[in-house]
Amino acid sequence: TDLEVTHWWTSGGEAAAVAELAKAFNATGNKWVDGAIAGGGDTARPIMISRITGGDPMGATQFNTGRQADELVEAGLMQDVTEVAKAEGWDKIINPPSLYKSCVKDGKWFCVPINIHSWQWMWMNNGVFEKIGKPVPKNWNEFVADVPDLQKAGIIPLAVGGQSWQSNGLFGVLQVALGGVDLWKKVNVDKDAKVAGGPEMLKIFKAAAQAREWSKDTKVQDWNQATNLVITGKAAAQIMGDWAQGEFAVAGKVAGKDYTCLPGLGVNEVISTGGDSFYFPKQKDPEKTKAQLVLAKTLLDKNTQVAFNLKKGSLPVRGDVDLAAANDCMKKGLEILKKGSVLPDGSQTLSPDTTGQLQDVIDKFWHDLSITPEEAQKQYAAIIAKAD
Amino acid sequence: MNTSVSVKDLTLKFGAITVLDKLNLDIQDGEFLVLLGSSGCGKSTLLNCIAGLLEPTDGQIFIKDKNVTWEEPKDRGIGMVFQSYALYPQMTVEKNLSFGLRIAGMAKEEIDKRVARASEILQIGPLLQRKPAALSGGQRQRVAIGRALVRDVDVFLFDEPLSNLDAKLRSELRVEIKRLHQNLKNTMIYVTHDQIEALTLADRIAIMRSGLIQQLDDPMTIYNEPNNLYVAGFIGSPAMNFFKGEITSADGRPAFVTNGVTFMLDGYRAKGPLQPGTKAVLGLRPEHISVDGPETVNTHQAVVEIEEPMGADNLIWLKHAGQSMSVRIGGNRRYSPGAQVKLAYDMSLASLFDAETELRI
Amino acid sequence: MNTSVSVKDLTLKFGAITVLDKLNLDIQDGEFLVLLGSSGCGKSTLLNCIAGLLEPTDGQIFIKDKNVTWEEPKDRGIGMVFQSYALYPQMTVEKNLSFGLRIAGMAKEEIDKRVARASEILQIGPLLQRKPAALSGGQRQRVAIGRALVRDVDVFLFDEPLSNLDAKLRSELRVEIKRLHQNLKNTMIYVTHDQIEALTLADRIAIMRSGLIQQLDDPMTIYNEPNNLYVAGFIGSPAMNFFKGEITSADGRPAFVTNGVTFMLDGYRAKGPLQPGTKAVLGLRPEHISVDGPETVNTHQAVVEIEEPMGADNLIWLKHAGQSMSVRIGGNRRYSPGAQVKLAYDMSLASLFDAETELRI
Amino acid sequence: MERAAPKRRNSLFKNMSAKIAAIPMAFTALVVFLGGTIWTVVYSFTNSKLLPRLNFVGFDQYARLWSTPRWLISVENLAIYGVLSLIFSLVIGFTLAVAMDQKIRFENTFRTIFLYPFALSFIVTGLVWQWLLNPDLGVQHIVRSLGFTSFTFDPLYNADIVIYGVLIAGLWQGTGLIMVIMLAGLRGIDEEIWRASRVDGIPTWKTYVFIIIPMLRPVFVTTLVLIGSGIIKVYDLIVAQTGGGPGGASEVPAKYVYDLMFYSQNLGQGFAASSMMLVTVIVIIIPWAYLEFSGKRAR
Amino acid sequence: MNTMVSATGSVTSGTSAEPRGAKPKRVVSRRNVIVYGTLIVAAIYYILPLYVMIVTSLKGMPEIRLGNIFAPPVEITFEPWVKAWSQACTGLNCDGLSRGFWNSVIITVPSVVISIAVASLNGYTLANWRFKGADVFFTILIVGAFIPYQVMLYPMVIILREMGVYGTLQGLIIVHTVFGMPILTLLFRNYFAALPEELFKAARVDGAGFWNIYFRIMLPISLPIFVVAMILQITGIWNDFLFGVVFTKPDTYPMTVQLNNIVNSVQGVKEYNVNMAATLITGLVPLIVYFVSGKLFVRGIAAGAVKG
Ligand SMILES: Nc1ncnc2c1ncn2[C@@H]1O[C@H](COP(=O)(O)OP(=O)(O)OP(=O)(O)O)[C@@H](O)[C@H]1O
Ligand SMILES: Nc1ncnc2c1ncn2[C@@H]1O[C@H](COP(=O)(O)OP(=O)(O)OP(=O)(O)O)[C@@H](O)[C@H]1O
Ligand SMILES: [Mg+2]
Ligand SMILES: [Mg+2]
Repeated sequence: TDLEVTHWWTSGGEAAAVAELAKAFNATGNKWVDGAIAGGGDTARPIMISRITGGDPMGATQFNTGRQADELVEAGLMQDVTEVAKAEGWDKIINPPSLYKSCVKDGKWFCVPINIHSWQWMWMNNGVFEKIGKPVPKNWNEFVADVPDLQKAGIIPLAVGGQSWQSNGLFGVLQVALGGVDLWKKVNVDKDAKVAGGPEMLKIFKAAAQAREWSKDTKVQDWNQATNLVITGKAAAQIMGDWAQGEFAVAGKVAGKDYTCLPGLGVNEVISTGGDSFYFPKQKDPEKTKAQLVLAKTLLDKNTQVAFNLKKGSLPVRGDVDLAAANDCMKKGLEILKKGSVLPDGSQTLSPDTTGQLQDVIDKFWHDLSITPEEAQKQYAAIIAKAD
Repeated sequence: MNTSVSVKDLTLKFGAITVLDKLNLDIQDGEFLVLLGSSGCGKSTLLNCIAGLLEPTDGQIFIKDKNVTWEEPKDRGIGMVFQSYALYPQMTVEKNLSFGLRIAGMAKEEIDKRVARASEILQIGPLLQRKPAALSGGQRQRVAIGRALVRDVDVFLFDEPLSNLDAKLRSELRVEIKRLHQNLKNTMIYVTHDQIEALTLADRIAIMRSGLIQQLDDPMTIYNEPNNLYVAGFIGSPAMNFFKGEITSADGRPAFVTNGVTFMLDGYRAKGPLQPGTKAVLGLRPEHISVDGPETVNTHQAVVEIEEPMGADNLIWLKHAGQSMSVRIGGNRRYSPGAQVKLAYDMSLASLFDAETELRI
Repeated sequence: MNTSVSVKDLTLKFGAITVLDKLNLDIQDGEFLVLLGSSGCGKSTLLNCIAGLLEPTDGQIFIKDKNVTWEEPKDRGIGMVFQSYALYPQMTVEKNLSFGLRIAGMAKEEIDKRVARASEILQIGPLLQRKPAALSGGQRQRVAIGRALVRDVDVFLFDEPLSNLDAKLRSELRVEIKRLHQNLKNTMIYVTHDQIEALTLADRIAIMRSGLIQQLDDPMTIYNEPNNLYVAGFIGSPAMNFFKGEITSADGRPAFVTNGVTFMLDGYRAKGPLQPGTKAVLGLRPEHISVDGPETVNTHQAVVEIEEPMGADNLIWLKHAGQSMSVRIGGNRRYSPGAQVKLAYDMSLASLFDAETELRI
Repeated sequence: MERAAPKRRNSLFKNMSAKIAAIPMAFTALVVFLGGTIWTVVYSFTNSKLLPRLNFVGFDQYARLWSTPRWLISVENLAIYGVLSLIFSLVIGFTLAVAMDQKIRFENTFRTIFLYPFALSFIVTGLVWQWLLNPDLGVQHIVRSLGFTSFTFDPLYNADIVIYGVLIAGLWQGTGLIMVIMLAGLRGIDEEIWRASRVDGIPTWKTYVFIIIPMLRPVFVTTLVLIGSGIIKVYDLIVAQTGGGPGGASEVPAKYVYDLMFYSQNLGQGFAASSMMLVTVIVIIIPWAYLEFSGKRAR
Repeated sequence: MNTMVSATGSVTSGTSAEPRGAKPKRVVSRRNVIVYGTLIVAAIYYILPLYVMIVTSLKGMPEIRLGNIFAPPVEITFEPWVKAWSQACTGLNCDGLSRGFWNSVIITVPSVVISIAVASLNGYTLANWRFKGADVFFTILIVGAFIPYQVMLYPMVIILREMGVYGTLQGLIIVHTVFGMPILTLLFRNYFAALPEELFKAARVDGAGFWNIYFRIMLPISLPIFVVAMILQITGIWNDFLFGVVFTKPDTYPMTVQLNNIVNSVQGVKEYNVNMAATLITGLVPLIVYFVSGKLFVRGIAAGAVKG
C-alpha cells in the first residue's frame, strides 16, 4: 500500500536518513511516498496541520516530539497505535521513558518517537585553532579565552544563522551549560518567573550578549550555511543541535580529527531529549490504516533505528541497540544518555505559543545590539510568568 | 385606422427622480411619430419603455391592442435602431441582420429570404460579407435599419439614428428614411433633438419637455401655431423673435405694445377675445418679417447690427424695440452693419402668448 | 493693410503621406479667414503649422512680417481655441484664464486686469470661480476663447470650436464670435467643415481639398460662382443639382442638353465663349428654381417625389431629366408626392462646368 | 384593450439567468469573504490554540496583541513600507511612464524590461534580491572588490534599514505594472490639452504637475487599489528575503498572523491580529469604495 | 533680424539664414539626455537581477565561489540547468523541477480558464444586469481584494473541507477562482461598462437572453481584457506557492513548491547556480507569456484599468 509521509528533512544528511526509513518500509511490501517540504518545521507544519484538519490527511507525518500535535490528537484526528505499542512492548524499550510520555494520552499511543536530538552541542573546526596556534578548547571558558585571537585572525568566533530559532536554541544551551540543569528546570518546567528574572539568569543574558557580538559577521540565514562556515574555517565554532553532525559527515570530515564536539559546552554534560516523532492521521481506507501500523512498527525496528540514526546524526530511542559504527561525537552522546543525564526538550515543556514568544524576545535581543541584557531579561521573565 | 402603440399613464422614476410623469400617447397604425425635445427631457426613456428595455414604475403600454407592459422586448413586435447603431462589431453584415432570427431558431431558408429582402430594400447587397468596421456611417445606418427590418415587426423605434453623422449625410439619409416609410407603411417612432429632422419626417410631432408632452400635432401646426412659449421658442432656426409687452387697443383695434413700439394685431387669429391690459409675449419668425418691402399697418424702422450670409439666405440681426431680433431675407440681398431698414410684419403668421401661463392666446 | 499671416510654399509630410503640398496663403490684418473642407483634408494640420504645434517639412510662415517658422508657439503672438476646448479640468475658470500668464511671470495686477477685461467681453464674470465640469458647452467655449483673449495676441486660431455643440447653441455662438471679431478686429483663422459657419463668419473662405486650396474668395463669390465642380458641390445645403450633358446651340443661342431636355443658357455669364459640343455639367441651386411661377424661356414639367417641410422652407424632391433634383420653396406651399409642377430657372444664377477639367466655364 | 393586464412577474424570478450566473460571486462574497471574516472575528474572542474552539475570553487576545512588541513593530513596518512603497511606486511609475511617453525609440524594449519582474513571484523576487544584497556576494562585495573597502551596503543584515532593502525588491517587482497603467492613462489624455499648454507657453514639467496629474485621477485610483492591496498582503517577499529578520526588524502583520496561527499554534491570537487588519482595511476601503464605485456609475 | 523681409515680396528665394522648414535639432539635446538617462538607469535596475540570475546559472560552483556575481561566466556550463530541471533533490525525490512542471500546467490551465470565466461573467452581470444587491456583492469583493491570503487560509480550509473538495484539483481551482475574483471582476466590470450600452439593448431587442448576449455578443469583443486577465492569472497562479502547498499533495505539487524545496534544501554549500537556474526555469512560463503578449497587455490595461 502506498503511504504518503510528510516531513521537513531535506538537507543532505537528513535526506540520506529518510532514505533508510523508506527502504525499510518498502521492504515490508508497502510503498513510501515521500512528501518532503523544505524550509524547516515552520514552513512544513502549517501545511501538515491544514491537510489534516482539511480532511485530506497524509499517511504519516513528522512532528517534533512534544506538544505540537496535542490538539490534533484530542480532536480525534490521529490513529491510535496502541495495538502495535503493546505488541512490541515499546514502553520497555524506549529510553529514556520521558520520550514517549508525549505520545501517550489516556493510556493510548498516538505516535512513535524515532530519534533523540539534543541541542546541547558546540561544534568547532580543529584547523582554525591550529592556525592561531592554540589547542582546541575543551569547554566554553577556554573558548571565550581564544576569542580575541580568533578575531585577530579574521575568523568569526561563533557562527549563528539569521533564523530566529537558531539564536533561541543557542540561548537555551547557554542556559543549561552555564546556569545548570536546576536553573533550566525552574524556568522551563516550573515556569518560575522569579528565577527567570533573577541574577542567575542575568548571567546567562550577559554571556549571550557577549556571544552576539562575536557572531555578528555571520551573514547567512540557514543553519547549515552557518555550519558550512565552520566546516570551511571561516568561523571557528557553532552552537547547534546534533543534526549539524550530518553536514560535517556529508563534507567528509571526521569527528575528533577535523572537528570537535562539546556536549553541554563541555561544562554541563547533558543531553536534551528533543527529537522527532511520527504521527498517523486517521485514514478512511482500512488498507492504509494497516500500512500505518506496519510503518509504526518499522520505525522502531532495531535495524531501522541504527541505519537511520547513523545517517541523521541523532541518537536512537532504543537503549538496546548497538551503535558500533557510531562516530566519536555520537558515542559521547550515547554515553551521557546511558548515564541518564537527560533533560526534556523545550518543546516538551513549553507550548508552541510560549516558545514563539520567547523566541521573539531572544531573536530581537540577539540582533539588536542596543538592547541590554537587563531589558531582555525583563521581557523574558514576563513571558515565563504567563506561560502555559 | 387603429392605434398601433398606446401609452397609458406611463410613469417612470429613477430613484427619486421622476423622468416620465403619467404620460399618455396614442400612435396610429402606419404613422410616423417624432418625439422631439431637448437633451435629457426623457425621450430615450420613453422609447426604451415602449421597447421593453426599461420597466415602467407605473402605467401600461399597448402595442397592437395587446398589453405588453410586462413582455420581453423580443415579444413586442418592435424593431429598434440606435444612435450609435450598435452593430455587433464581430459579425458580418449578414450575421448582424440574421442574429435575432437565428436566436429565435428560424429556418435557414426563411432567414435567407428575409435578409435578401431587407438588403434589397436598403441596397446593402454588396456589403453583406463585410464587418461593420469596414462600412461608412451611412452604410452602418442602413444595416442598423435592416436589423429591424428582417424581424418583420409592426413598429420601428429610432433613437436619434442620424445624430452621429455629418450634416451632408444626415440630409441624405433623412430622405431615405422618409422613402422607407412611404414604402413600408409601418408605424415608426423616431426620437431626435434635431428639429429639421422632426419637421421633415413626421406625420405628427410630440414635443417633450421634462417628461411631459407639450404639444402633439402635425409639423405645420406646430411650426405655425405653437401651443405655448416653449414650443414656439424650441421650433424654428433661427429662433422666433419674442417681444414682451402688453395687449392694448389702438384706434379700437387690438394691438400690442412693447417698449413704446406698437404692433397692430390686424389679421392675428386669436383663440379668444384679446383682453387689453393682458401681459403678453409676441412671437415673430425671422422669415415672416419683410424688409424694405411694401408698407403695411405695421411698418417700423430698425438698424442692422450684424449680417450672417448663409448662401441661399441672408440673416440680419437688428436692434428693434430695445432688443435684438433676426430677420431672414434672400441670399442675394445684402445689408452692412449700421444700415437703416424698414420692417413690415404679417400678423396672420405671428403668435401671441399669455406672459403668465405661457399659453397661446 | 498689411498681411498678418503669410504662409509660403508650406509642405508637410507625415512619413510618406504628403498632407500639405507647397501651400501658399496670405491673410490680411484684421481679416476673418475660414478654412473649409471635408474631414481629413489638412485644415487642422495647416492651422497647427501656423501655431507652431507641428513642424513643417518645408516652407516658411510669417506672422506680422516676422519669420516665425522656428519659433515656439508661445512666441508667435497667437492664441488658439480647440475643438474639445482643452480647458484644464481641475482649475477654475479664472485659473484657466490666468495660468499661462502666471507661468510667464506677469504681475498680479496686470493679470487681474486682463482676466477682468476678457471676462467682461465674454460675459463670464459670474463663472470665474467654477470648474469647467460645471459649465455648459457654450460657456466652456467662451472660456476657451477667453484663454486666447487674455494673451493679447495678434492672431486667433480656431479649430472647429463649435463642432461639439448642438445646433441651437452653435447658431448662437456663431453670432457671438462674429460680434467678437467686429469688436476686437483681430486677425482670425477659423477651421470648420460646417459651411453655414463658413458662410456666415468669413470675410474670405479658403476651400481646401486634400492639402490644396481650391478657391479663396469671399463667401458670396464662392456660393454664387464656384470655381469648380468640387466647390460647387461642397457648398450649399441642400446641395446644388447637377446635370451632365453637352453644350449645344438652339435657335442660334447657347443651350445645354441633358437626357433630351434642353436648358437655354440665356443670361449665363460665361467666362469665355461657349463651344457647342463641349461635354459640360450644369449646376442649379434648389433655391434658384421657381415652381409654378411665371413662365420663362426655361420652363419644364416635373413630378414631385417627396416633400420635406422644414418649417420656414419646404424642400421638394422631383424627378427631372431622368434624375432626382431638389427645389426649395416657401414653407407654406405644400405639394404632395405625385403632383405635377412647372419649373423655371434663372440662368444668371446657374453654374456651368467643363465635364473634363471640372472648371467653371 | 380593456383586457386585464398580465401580472407583473415576480421580481424574484426576473433576470433569473443573471442571478444564477451571480451565484459564484455571491458565494465568494458572502460565504468566503464575509463569512470568513465574521468567522475570524468571532474566533478572535476565543483562546483557540491549534484548532478553533469556542472558548470565549473576551478581549484578552486584543490586549495581548497590542502589548506584544513584535506586533507593534509589524504595524510600524507596514506603515513605513506602505507609505514609502506608495510614494515610490507612484513616483517611479509615473516618471518612467512620462519618459516612455516622449516618443522614444525602443519603447517596446524598455517596456518589456520594466514589466518583466511582474511576471516573477515574490518568492523569486525575494531570493534574487537576497543574493544581490548579500554583502558577501552582491553589491557590497563588488564595490569593495573595486577598491572601496569601507563601502557598506547590507540592508538585509542591518535592523535599522532592513525594511528599505525589502522596499528595493518590492519596487523592482511592482513598479512596471504601475508604469504601464500610468502610460495607458497618459496616452488617453486629449492631445489638445498638450497643444493648449504649449500655446500658453507652459513648460513641459509644469504641464505634467499642474494639468496632467490632476487629470489622471481615475488612473491613480486604479493604481492605488493595486498598490494598496499589495502592501497589505506583503508576506511572501519578507519570508523569502529576510524571514522577518534580523531580529524581527522586518516583521509585517500578515506574517505575524501566519506565524501565530501556525507556528505558535495560537489561533485566537492570529485571528485577533487578522481582525485588526480587516478592521483597518474596512475602515479605509468601504467609504472609499462606496464613493468610487457606486452611484456615479449608475445607469 | 534687421533686414525685415516684406512678406509678400521676394521671400521665396529665402537666404540660408532665413528659417525654413523644420527647425534643426541636435541629437544630444538636454531633453534627450534626461529622458534616455532616466530610462537607461532604470533599465539597469530592472535588468540587473535577471542578468545576475542568468550569468550565475551558467557558471560552475568553483567560479561562483571566487566571487564576482556580475562577471560573465568564464566557462559556460549548462550543468546547473540540467540539474535544476531533472536532478535536484528534495527529500528522496531527485527529479528536479520536471515533476512540478506538468503539475503546474495541470493546475494552471483549468484554474485560469475557470477563474476568468467566472470573473468575466461577474463583470458582465454587474455591468449589464444590475439587480438588487449586486453592488453589495461587488463592494465586498473589492474589500476582499485587500485581505491577505494568509488570513483567509483557515476559513478556506474549513469551507473546502465542508464541500468535500479539500486536496483535490477542484478545490485548488476554487481557491484560485475565489482569490482572483476581486481584481478580475473589477477589470471586467469596467470593461463591459465602457462598452456602448446600446449594443446590449440591441441584442435584447433581437431576442437574445442573458447567455446568448454573453457568449455571442460580449465575449467576442472582449479580447483585450481577456488577455489582461489571462496574463494576470497565469502569472498569479503559476507563481502561487501558498495555495499550491496547502491545497495539494506531494505528487501534485506545482513547480513553485519544488522550487522552494530545491532552493531551501541546502546540501552543504548553497548551489547558487542550480538555484538560479531553477528560479529561471520556474519563471519561464510567465516570462514568455509577457514577452509574447506585452503589446496586447498594454492595450487591455488601457481598456480595463484606466476608466475607473
Ligand atoms: N439610469 C438612470 N438613473 C438616473 N437617472 C437617469 C437614468 N437614465 C436617465 N436618467 C435621467 O433621465 C432623464 C431623461 O433621460 P433620457 O436619456 O430619456 O433623455 P433624452 O431625452 O433621451 O436625452 P438625449 O437627447 O440627451 O438622449 C435625464 O435627466 C437623465 O439624467
Ligand atoms: N500624426 C499623423 N500621422 C500621420 N498622418 C496624419 C497625422 N495627423 C494627421 N494625419 C493625416 O493628415 C491628413 C490631414 O489631417 P487633418 O487633421 O489636418 O485633417 P482635418 O482637415 O483637420 O480633418 P477634420 O475635419 O477631421 O479635423 C489626414 O488624412 C490625416 O489622416
Ligand atoms: Mg436619448
Ligand atoms: Mg481637424
